[in-house]
Amino acid sequence: MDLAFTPEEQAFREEIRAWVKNNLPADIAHKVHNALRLSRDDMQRWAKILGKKGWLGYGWPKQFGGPGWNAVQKHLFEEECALAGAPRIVPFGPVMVAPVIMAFGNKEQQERFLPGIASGEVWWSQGYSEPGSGSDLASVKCRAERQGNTYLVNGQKTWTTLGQYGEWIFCLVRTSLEGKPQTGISFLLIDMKSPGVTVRPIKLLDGECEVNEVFFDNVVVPAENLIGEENKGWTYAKHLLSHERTNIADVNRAKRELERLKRIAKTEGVWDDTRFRDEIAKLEVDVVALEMLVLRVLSAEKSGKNSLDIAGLLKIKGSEIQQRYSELMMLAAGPYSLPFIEEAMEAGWQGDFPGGSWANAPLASTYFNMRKTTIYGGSNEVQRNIVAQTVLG
Amino acid sequence: MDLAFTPEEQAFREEIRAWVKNNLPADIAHKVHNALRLSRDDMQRWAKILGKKGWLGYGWPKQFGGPGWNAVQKHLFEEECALAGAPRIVPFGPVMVAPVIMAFGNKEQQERFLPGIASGEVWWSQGYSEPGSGSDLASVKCRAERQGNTYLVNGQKTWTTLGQYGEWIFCLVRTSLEGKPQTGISFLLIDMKSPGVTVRPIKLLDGECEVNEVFFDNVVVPAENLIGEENKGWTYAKHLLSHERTNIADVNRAKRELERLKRIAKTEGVWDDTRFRDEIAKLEVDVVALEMLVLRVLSAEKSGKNSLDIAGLLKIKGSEIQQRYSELMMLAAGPYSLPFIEEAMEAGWQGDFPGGSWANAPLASTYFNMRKTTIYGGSNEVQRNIVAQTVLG
Amino acid sequence: MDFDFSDDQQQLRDAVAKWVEKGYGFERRRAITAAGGFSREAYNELAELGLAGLYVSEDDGGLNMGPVEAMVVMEQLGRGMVLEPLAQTLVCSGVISAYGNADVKAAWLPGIASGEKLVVLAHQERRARYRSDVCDTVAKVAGAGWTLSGTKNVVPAGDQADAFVVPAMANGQLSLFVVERAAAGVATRGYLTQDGGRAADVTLANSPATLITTDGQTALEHSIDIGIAALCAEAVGVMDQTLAITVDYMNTRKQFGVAIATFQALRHRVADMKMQLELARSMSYYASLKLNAPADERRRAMARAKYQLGTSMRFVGQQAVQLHGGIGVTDEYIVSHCFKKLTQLEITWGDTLHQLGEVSARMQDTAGVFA
Amino acid sequence: MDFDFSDDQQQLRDAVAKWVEKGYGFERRRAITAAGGFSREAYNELAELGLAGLYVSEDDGGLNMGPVEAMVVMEQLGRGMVLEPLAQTLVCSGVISAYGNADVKAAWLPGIASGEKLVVLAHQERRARYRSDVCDTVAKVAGAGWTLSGTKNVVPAGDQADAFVVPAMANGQLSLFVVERAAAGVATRGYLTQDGGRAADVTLANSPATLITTDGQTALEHSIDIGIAALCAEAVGVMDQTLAITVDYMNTRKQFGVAIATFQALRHRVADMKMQLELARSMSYYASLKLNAPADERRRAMARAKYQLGTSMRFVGQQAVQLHGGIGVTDEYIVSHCFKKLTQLEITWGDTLHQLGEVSARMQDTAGVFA
Repeated sequence: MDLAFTPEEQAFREEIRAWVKNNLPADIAHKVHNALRLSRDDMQRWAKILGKKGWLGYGWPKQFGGPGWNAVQKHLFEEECALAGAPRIVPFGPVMVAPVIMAFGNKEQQERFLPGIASGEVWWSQGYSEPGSGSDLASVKCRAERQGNTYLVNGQKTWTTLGQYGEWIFCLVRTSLEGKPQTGISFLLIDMKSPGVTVRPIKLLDGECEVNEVFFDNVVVPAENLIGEENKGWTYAKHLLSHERTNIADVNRAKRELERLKRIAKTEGVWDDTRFRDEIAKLEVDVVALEMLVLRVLSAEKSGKNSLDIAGLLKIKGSEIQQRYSELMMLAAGPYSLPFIEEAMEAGWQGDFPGGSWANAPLASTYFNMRKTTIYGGSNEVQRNIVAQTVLG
Repeated sequence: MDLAFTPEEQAFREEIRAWVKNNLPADIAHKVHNALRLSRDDMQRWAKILGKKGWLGYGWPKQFGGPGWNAVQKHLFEEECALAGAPRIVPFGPVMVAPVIMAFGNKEQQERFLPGIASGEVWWSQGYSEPGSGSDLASVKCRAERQGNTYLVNGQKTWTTLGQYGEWIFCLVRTSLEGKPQTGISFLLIDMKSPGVTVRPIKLLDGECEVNEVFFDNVVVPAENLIGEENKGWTYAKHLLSHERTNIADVNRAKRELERLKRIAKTEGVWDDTRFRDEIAKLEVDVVALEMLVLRVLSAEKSGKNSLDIAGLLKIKGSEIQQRYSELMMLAAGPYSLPFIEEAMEAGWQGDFPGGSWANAPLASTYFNMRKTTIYGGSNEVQRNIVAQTVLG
Repeated sequence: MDFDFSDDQQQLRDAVAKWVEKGYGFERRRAITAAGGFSREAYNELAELGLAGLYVSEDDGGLNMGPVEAMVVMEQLGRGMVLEPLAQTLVCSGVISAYGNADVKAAWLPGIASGEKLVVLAHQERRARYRSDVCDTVAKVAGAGWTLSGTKNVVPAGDQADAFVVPAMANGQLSLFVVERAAAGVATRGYLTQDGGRAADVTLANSPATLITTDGQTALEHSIDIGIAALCAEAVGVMDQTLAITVDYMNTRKQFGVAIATFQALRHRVADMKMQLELARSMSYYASLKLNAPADERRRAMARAKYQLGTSMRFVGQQAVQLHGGIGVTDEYIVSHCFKKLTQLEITWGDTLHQLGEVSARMQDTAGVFA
Repeated sequence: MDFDFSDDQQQLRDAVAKWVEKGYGFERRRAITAAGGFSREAYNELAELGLAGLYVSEDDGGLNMGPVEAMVVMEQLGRGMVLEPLAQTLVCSGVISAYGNADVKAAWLPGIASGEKLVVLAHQERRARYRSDVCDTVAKVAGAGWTLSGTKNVVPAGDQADAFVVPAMANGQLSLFVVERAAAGVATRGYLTQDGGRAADVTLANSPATLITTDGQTALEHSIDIGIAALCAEAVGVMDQTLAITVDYMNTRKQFGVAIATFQALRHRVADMKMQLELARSMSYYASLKLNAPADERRRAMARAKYQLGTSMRFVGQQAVQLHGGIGVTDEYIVSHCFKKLTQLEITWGDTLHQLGEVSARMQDTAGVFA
């Protein structure tokens, strides 16, 4: 038992750190460090830089052109990127659909789709949720009817994150109405430029459009875009969801944001206030405890000895921490978090934010936005159901 | 709308205050103010003093010899008693069984039982819970078989508070196995000196014996001790439980204990510690908010205009506050709450408690004991079910 | 001790409730936000109901009512999440009535009561955070009057108001003044606030001002307490509405084939929301009924009340969004607006941690509703 | 980075677990409490397993093991809620090993390792609460040695131990000494503690003492940190057992015709208990793995760990009782003993609010497991 990383792991971390330092555009890091608005271009610019290095698919095995890193290496990569202020990798291509294509797609599909994902050229979206489905994912209604060599798709997806930028979308579609709801679902890749696809952004409570509704109106999809077998899509989707992903805890981002919270507290004059400072101290313990929990999972993955079935705990605690730091940042600024000046959330805004600190501009919006974290990806209520099941049976 | 009590109410309060000051024995008040052990004699001494004044049955209507006070007057009486350090009135006689006898007993029963209750001469116990019944009160198994002019009672009751002192016990017994569980229950008064009645004290986690198991082994009970009709006992019990009783919140005791917490905090040197003091401040707001909630209910009862169906909220908040002040008292003393010296919980103990403050002796025990408050009287989980039912349907 | 409302109070409530329901729907509110967060027309409608003169004497054209009536009104405005700052009118008319001399009263109260003049408190300064005794705005004697110089931030409807009540240091003493927005040297820069309403930064450069009182600390604390009592009632209205919306949603929305109102864990959450609402309502009563108490007692009561309200608002707002799930974070659906309103109200007049400090500093040996 | 246990560590764990299961059942524990809260016989059994010498060098007859082994052992002792204070042995052998000169080591370590000598830390003073730098006990030079005068409270097994490690002020500087219980002027008064164990007040009146170190502040803080790391592991053992007992009960106990484990609100409570347990276990690892870090880093880590453990213990203990209902508050059933043990552990070495203060005072710009 040893807390320290091995010399090899330490050297790996240094390599990543140096590379990120040299390659992460400063303007992007500035935005990330201050929660300013990221454009599509910002996100894709960074994706392509990573892609060129071969690290966009940082979780990929070597056989598909990935670096073949183990769990600890992946964690170190994520940590160095996060602490340096890199944007989160948009996961729908490299982290979500790619592993499904690798595991269940045929050779043609792999050759056709993986390169564009690995390079960051093609923007993928996710089409799982539907209106009313919520935590009940198997209630898929979006219909795909086989007609010769094509599927005719009709229906709607929703909560499609960044779908307004999407070029391709992977969807769970209903190909059969027989048997249990889970048995008639297929996994289909759809070109979003196809006639009949409409994307409608949903404005969220912070004024931003981060998610979308995607409508399919008699969309013709070549049957060769079906992954694996018809009606087996639920299995593939579960495979994807069941991946032990410590990144769900987002502890690296939490560490960066804790630093930012302390900066804000100093600027706002509450760093030396016992009451406010105590709240930061509690959060600091939370972050360290979560990090230890993550490291325990990584160690178990690395050694393969003691698997830890605590993904639910990571999701719950990680999301609560995200909400809490965003709340404390807003409260640190207090009345100076109340102005809602949308243009002040753009980097390089030349105006004078009330009170003089433009860093306060996005604080309330971020707090509002973070309420999603206990809802999406399996709400924390669903996660508690799962945890209870493992403990109580 | 007016926060202040009317001049009449204020005068009433003064009258009670003066009387309590002159009649509450100082040795008893000392014990109550310091959570020292109260003997049977202490409790009954105070009951008889109240009984002589006609105030033991302070909630009774005039026709049965009570003072006929309204809800506000009852509250003021309770408050003055609590703040002066009077022991809580043992409720089983005057507060619990007496109203049932008044409402459903016959004239003979009323004449036979009420005087002994009103005077404090006869100690009553409650026989509702059974092993395994918990929150499911209707699952009564204790059997009473009618045999001519008597009932033959066999079975067991448990959690009988102060049953070791009891002379009479009112019981829910099963007189029929037919129909729904609720329909075969009767309300029976049993002389605890009857052959076949055995009381076994249950030692609780604080080392005290506050509750008991009561066993009935072929106990012969005259049929004239049946209240109301056979198999209608559930109705009578529900009548009793459904009484809007703001006293369940115990806010007056909470006010007294908040004062005591502040005294302890001063002695222990944490009154000027920002962190600890903040915890007291939060509790102070809780107590004031609960008191306002209680006053709102009283006002509604007095005017009869807006009935407030929030007994569940009073129970939940009241019990949480009791647990919290006991917890903070223990934490104030910190390491000096750890010695468990039973004899130090007796008034007049001549020993030297570790650290020199005998007031610390009962703190941990009280904290442990208070865990019961969110369990008994309908657990807080059951209370939340009830509140949710009123809000959500 | 009596918490029943009089017939007059009930009529007042019904009149305001009717206006909110018929005159201030979600769509109108949304349009006002889109147009900048403040509608003089809507404010005038409030004035037509007499509400702007609630704290103004009958001689000056007002209703001469008290804190309980203000509570009744603010709760209803909270239900509609009305953006126009009537609470500011209560604060400024209250402080001018209590501390202004006859001339000041005559100059401002009739206009306030009629709605012709909107006067708001401009007190927030950068260095002060929530402290009422930190003020960098300076007042100088200028002939028979005064001029003020300084900057006030996040002033409600600051670029729409007709005048400001402004704390400033005069000869080293905090004093309270009235400054007209049209006066020389006054500049405003307006913006939306997080709740969809409007505020502005107000800069004064040797701007002519009229003195209300040199006992500014007393008057400013009193102003804030009037604001807190009004806010508590408003918050109860918002929360009441928020819980009702959530309950409706839970009884409609299905997951796994049943209404989500059937899940026990969520039911208990609703029970906890109800708890917070009723504690908050109790403390709103308490605040209004203590508003005319002696300053010390009043200050202690307001800190306690705002602490409870802040705690309740945060819980109710966050849980309402959570129980709605995805739709709870959309702009389209009303509950996110409730949440944002509650968030802004928690921060207004000092957040919950600040109030805790106030309660802590004011604790005495005994405590209770009457102590 | 590796959290797997070595084969040796697993063997150690199994040996201790076996002793706890077979040798320290609930009934024996109850009997020990009834007999005063401490059994020298049971302590000797621990010593026979080598545990008393865990931190003692092999030359002095010990196992020369480290914090991870101590953690493994303490967690198992926690599962059995063992009353005999092995943690005190770790603290005192640790501090004597680290700060004592050759004579002091030779005088005490072999006896500690064999179990012949039980040495405990006597540091709690009335004026100090949880502060390590407040000490009214005074050391005076007496010939070639020292004498100590003062009173220490709540010393674990204080009237059963053979000697004490005692902080005292020597020439104005906090220093650490060893005092034998049999020495002149030593008086003890023993009593039960809330967890069923034993403690005593120890009074020293010009009692002969041997100096360990004049750098007492450093050594005392180190002692406390050894104690905290051990306590964290012990607490994880207690909580693990507490949760298991609760889960068993919930799957057995029926209400309204079904096992109470089926109620969603209670299931979520169990999920929250599991969360607290796993966070606690993580921070127990952290504490043990940081115990040999530089003093600043170690102190920060222990404060964080104890804060988490305190939070977890309170929640797990209280909820375990609550989920048991009535039977949870009886002396007869084990869960109330778990709860009391967790309560005492939370208070030991500084409660949760105290640790929060320590964390707050030690915050830096960046934070994480390695910072």
